[in-house]
Amino acid sequence: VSNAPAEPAPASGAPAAAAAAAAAGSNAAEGKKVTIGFSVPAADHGFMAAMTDLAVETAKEYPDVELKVAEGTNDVSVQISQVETMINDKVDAIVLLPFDGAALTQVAQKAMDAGIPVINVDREFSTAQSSRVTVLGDNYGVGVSAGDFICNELDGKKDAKIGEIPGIDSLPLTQDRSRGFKDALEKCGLEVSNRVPAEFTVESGEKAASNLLQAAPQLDAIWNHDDDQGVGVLAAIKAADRSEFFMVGNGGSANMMREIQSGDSVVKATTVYPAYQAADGVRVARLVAQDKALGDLMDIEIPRQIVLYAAVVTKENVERYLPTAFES
Amino acid sequence: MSDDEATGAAPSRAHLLEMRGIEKRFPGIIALQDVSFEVSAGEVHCLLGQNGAGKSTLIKVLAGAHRPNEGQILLDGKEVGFSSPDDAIKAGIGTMYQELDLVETLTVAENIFLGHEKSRGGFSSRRAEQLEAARLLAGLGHPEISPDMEVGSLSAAGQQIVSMARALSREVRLIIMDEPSAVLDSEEVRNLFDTVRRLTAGGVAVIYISHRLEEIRVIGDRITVLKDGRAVASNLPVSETPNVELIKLMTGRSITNVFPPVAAVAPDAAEVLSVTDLVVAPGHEPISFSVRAGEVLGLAGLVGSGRSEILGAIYGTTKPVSGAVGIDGRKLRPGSTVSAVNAGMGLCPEERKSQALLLDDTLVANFTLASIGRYATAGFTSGKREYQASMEQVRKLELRPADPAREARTLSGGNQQKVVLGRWLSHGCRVLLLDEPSRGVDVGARSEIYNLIAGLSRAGIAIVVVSSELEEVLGLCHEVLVVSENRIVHRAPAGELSEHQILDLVMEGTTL
Amino acid sequence: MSTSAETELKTAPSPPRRRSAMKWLLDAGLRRNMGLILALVLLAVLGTVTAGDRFADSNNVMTIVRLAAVTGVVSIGATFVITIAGIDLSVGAILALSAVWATTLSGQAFADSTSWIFMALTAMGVGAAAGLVNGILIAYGKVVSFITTLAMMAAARGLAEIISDKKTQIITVDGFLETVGGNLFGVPVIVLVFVFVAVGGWVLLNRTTFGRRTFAIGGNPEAARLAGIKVERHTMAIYALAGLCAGIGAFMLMARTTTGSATHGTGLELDVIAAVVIGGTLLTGGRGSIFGTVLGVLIFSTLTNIFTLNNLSLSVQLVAKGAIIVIAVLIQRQLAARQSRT
Amino acid sequence: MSTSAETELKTAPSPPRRRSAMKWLLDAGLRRNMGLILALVLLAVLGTVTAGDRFADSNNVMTIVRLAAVTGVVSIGATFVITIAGIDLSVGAILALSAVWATTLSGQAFADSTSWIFMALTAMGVGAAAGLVNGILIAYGKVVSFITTLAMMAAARGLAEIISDKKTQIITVDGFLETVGGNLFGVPVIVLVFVFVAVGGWVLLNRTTFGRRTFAIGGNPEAARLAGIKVERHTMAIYALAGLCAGIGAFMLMARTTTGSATHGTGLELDVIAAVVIGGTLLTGGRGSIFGTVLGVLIFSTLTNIFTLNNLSLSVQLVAKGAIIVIAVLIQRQLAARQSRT
Ligand SMILES: Nc1ncnc2c1ncn2[C@@H]1O[C@H](COP(=O)(O)OP(=O)(O)OP(=O)(O)O)[C@@H](O)[C@H]1O
Ligand SMILES: Nc1ncnc2c1ncn2[C@@H]1O[C@H](COP(=O)(O)OP(=O)(O)OP(=O)(O)O)[C@@H](O)[C@H]1O
Ligand SMILES: [Mg+2]
Ligand SMILES: [Mg+2]
Repeated sequence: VSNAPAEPAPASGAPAAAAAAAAAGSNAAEGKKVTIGFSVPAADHGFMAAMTDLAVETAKEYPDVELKVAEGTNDVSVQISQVETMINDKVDAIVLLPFDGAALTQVAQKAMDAGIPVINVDREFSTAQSSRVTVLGDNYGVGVSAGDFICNELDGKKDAKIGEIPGIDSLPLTQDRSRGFKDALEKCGLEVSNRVPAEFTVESGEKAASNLLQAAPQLDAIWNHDDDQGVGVLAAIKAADRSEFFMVGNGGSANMMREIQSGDSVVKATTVYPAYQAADGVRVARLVAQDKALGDLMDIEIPRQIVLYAAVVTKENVERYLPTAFES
Repeated sequence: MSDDEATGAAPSRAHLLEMRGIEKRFPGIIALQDVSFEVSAGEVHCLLGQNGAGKSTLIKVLAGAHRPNEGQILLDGKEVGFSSPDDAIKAGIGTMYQELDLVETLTVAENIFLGHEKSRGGFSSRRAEQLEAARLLAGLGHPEISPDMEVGSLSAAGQQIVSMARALSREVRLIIMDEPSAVLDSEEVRNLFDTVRRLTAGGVAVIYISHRLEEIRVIGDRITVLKDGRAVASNLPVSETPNVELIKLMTGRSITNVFPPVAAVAPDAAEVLSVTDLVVAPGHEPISFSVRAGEVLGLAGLVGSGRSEILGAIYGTTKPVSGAVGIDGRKLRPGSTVSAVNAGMGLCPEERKSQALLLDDTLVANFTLASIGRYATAGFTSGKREYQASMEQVRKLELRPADPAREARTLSGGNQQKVVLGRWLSHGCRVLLLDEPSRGVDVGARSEIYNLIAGLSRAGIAIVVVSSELEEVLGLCHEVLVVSENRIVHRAPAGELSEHQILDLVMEGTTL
Repeated sequence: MSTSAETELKTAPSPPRRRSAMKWLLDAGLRRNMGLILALVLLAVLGTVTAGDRFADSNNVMTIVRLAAVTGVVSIGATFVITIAGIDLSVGAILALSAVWATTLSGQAFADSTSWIFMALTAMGVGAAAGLVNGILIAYGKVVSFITTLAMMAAARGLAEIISDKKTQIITVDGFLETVGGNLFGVPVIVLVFVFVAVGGWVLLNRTTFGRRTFAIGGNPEAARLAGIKVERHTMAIYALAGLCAGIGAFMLMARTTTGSATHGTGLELDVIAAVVIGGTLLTGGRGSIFGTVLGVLIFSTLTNIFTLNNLSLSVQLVAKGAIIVIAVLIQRQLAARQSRT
Repeated sequence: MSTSAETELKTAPSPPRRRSAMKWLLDAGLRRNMGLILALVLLAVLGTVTAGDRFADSNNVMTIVRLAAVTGVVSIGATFVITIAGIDLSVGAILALSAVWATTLSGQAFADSTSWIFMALTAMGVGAAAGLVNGILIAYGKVVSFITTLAMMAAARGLAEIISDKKTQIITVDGFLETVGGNLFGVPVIVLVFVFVAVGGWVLLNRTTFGRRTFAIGGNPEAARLAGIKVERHTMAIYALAGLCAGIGAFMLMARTTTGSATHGTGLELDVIAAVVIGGTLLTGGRGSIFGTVLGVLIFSTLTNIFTLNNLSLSVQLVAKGAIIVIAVLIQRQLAARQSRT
């Protein structure tokens, strides 16, 4: 899988496809027909929707892939049954973005035991053996990147007030992000003064931000965990008519990047948490199922874990990232 | 009111209304079969029949509440098709339904004008409604019912008055009254008749349904008798048809003696129920009395005099302020129906639908409600035993239809009353409290219920009967307590009292 | 008690020109809603004690009301539905569908070239239409409201996702954002809309024939039918009204978030029912209080605000919320009991 | 019609030793639930037509039933609650609380050193206790069930988050995973638990005095009270029972996911109520059908399965689900009407 952002890429959709095709060379060639099962949490927010869409589009580019998409669900019990159905169905590989990694571990193991390789995306299983490959965004990493950026911008300012608007607080990925953020801030002697969780949706972002801005009459910086809810956060900031602080986003939606590009927005940066993880998961699944290797590597097998890089997008480099950004 | 208009609109001789060949089927039952019926302007046409004969169904067809399967309705000789109650109302037919058709959460005035609200551009004119409602209620002799009281807080009698006021609030040519007197005492009934006379004098036709034959004598002009969904006699002139014949037509047999002979209480009979210094509610006087085994005690009084409240305090539905209730010398826990039932007390409440019946359940479930434990081993019920026991009750009470698997909802009022009685019969009680046991019950069933009560008394059960029919209290009981304004004003053996005396006592009580 | 209630009223924003109307409204509601008012006052005291000026600040009060506005408007419609002993689980999904429909590219282009009002009208029209479908199925199809609206909840949400392709549709029609998202007489327009809908709903429920019949149908549908009321038609209208309110909520939320999205209104249905029921409207029908509903909505949004001001963790918030709901209702019950005794 | 129903029954797994009991159960339920059975048969036909052997395969049927198991068990409890005209919104949260409580480190250590059964008992105990709190507030505190359980829904979820620190707790007690997560007589233990609870629930509701009193309280609480039934105590017991079922659901879900988490059972309450109501239990009380509830749960899980097998677009699934719910109910109503006419 490629560092897509670095490559020149076509407009939108799944730009990584072309890049991957170029990099992987012969891997793009049609191989044996494979059926890939795909199960994700409910597409109840823009990021997850983009993730699903990109995966589906990616699959369409390969004539040798049939992607079986199960209804998105936040009910682990239902998701388990979907994987069970895929095992019964004897698919060739399963791309699984679990609602709760630990809860889906056992059924993933069952699939592996049945000889079906499982590609674990975004939210990790509790044991590494339960998946053939794990494709992850770097949750801890985005927290660190955002924290470092804020430390830098504030440049040693003491007693700075930092706000944090996480997504669904009970998800491990949220906790990882917050941990990374806290650790990075600690390094420059800062800490989060107000933290109001949202739920990854525009509406919840607006609500959380409205309350947060009220709770903190003066702020220096805000880190918002999700660019989709960020649209709501920005709306709340505008409604409150506040601008004494700057904001860092996460996710890397085209919206936020355009805000950064405009230069007159409170949004100064966003960390990239790629929405094409699942698309990459599908690609990897295809390769695994077809017994192929990653083109540019010596390794004749696919690596066990692929952690995508948590880049920071700022006004300086936004042009490079904008084309690969997802429309939330 | 528009009495004058009504007179003008209806030529006095011709039929105001005619129903021809009406048939109405319910799932599994034919409620009406080829019934023809007619009413002329200015007359009171009485509809008689046993419980379940189809009287309410017939008038519901007329009121547009049921659509007949067969037959036609003619108004002024022109066929009309009522597809909804609205159509009938618009045609000048006002109805007082048997099951009170009021919205308990609305006020009196709101109920009276429901469906024809006084309004300006959609906005209701509450003052106008209240004034008009007060006028109507005063006209009915009840200025004390305030238009902005919630109907749910009124007694059944009060609600019946509101229902009446409501029927009069529209321009009517025909008023249907389905057992209006069931919840009224004699005083109120007289009041009601005054109203009826005023209406008929103005040319309005009245269809009157009642199980009390003496009322028919007072107010009726012609009689139509229904039996098992058919009209067995039509347009009998009231003055020329003796009661015996009516009863024969209704029931198919003759009932001469309504009240069974009252067996004397054994002189050594033990005291079963004892009520000592019971203060029912704050501000009430303490009440004391006792009932011996086999004794029937009657509580006579006007509607609203507080008899039901006394029963409630004895049974534990409300917690008395102070005082004690004992059965066989053992004291009951105040305010606990469980304690009362366990000690062998049973209550047939006055509102059988809302307080006693499981309308959507079978008769079996209704019969065994209080005694379900008896048909169970280690908590597991035996359907067979329950069914057999219920079948026995069905036979004993002569229920119609005689099917224990039927839903209580589909039974006629009188039969429902028997079911409630049957619940306590199958439970087996030491003390039975009966609140208006014959309300809405037909002549035949009534004498059956009286026989049942007499039988229970002979079997040594202590019985307390609350009734607004003085005849019933006197004919059924050994002893009578006269209640007025929450006080016991007199106690005497039934044999030493007459209806007049009781009425005088009651009146005295109210003026005190 | 009445004095403390008045204190609270001063903090609550009310447009000056409506003073007398508000007074009238309150007089009617005060007695019945004493418990809720007391609960709100206690919350206000709690807020002031724990967060001081940050709570009592007029900006903060406006924030509370602004956050209450969308739920509030939808709850007004739901009050009617619950008063006739129905339930509407689909309001959140209908809101999403309305918002998405009103913010499609073509819709926005049309609004841009004509007037922003068409976006608002679209949202309201879609909401009312979806509500009408509910109403027809419930009133004439005789499918119980719980099931019908549960089905609509799934279907409308799915349709919203299909229309929006699950993308957040950003609103670019400046006229809309400036007008609906802006202020009028120093008060946010969405707050004014809330007040308008609440007052309108109150008048409709308590001062019109329509309202009277609503109570009647809720109290005893058979009696209502026998009184000649067209119960089916009325029921249908009420669900359409609830849909309309969801549509109004949609354009308010569009203004608040500057977007239309299929995720809008997620979980709104329970918030709405909770506010209505806390407000004293009986789930069994026949009794409904618009004033109570407004108080219910304000209580919930004040609660969230106080929690946030105090930087409480979400988990603690949940536990506290549970406890406070029960306590509020117990207070309300106690007071009601005492009143009926005196 | 009865023949097609029987065909369906053969596909449904039933432990051989219960054959006659099942038959008895079905006879009673068959008549009343004809519409639901028909809907399920139609779904089965749809599944077979669209997905062929992959649907009719016994493994797949087992997957459907396994999916139905947790919701099913919780729905049995909810059937009792709804039969007495109550509602329980807190079952999902209670399930989470029970699961989290039973999987704490210390709890697991204790279970490891003694027996896995203590984990199951803890889950059931916590569930029953939480249900009991609901019951006390509703029966003796006279707070309406909607509000009480809404409050419990927030509080139990919050408590679960606090206990688990929002971490998913992984179960390491092998005895538990092997026993509850394993098979018995070739059937998954959780399916057996579901069957056991369903049969037990059916007997309790239809063949015991407890069940009789439940119907009576639902049908007419005043009449029940006047007949000497301890309405308060019974009501309390029923909510405790619903909590207990949530606790049983908790350890089933624990076995299914090998975890305890505060997010378990999110949104379960609506699924449960939907299954119960589709199954013919009236929200107004007095009528309840365990058999109908089981069918309702199976219909929903079959639907999910067919969607998964057919690779439908996610949003289309939602729309289809809405339509199918309404159609199922309309079929049921039509058949019921026809039956009562003959
Ligand atoms: N909605 C209904 N569904 C089924 N059966 C009904 C229904 N309404 C009435 N019936 C049946 O129709 C028959 C006639 O009932 P109806 O109420 O007209 O009797 P009634 O003469 O008014 O008796 P009562 O004097 O007790 O009021 C009864 O057998 C009753 O069980
Ligand atoms: N018509 C009425 N108007 C006003 N209040 C009434 C009326 N009827 C009853 N009440 C109230 O109810 C109380 C007692 O009613 P209760 O039902 O116990 O009397 P009752 O003698 O059994 O009469 P009923 O025959 O109506 O049941 C009275 O003290 C009175 O306050
Ligand atoms: Mg009748
Ligand atoms: Mg009485």
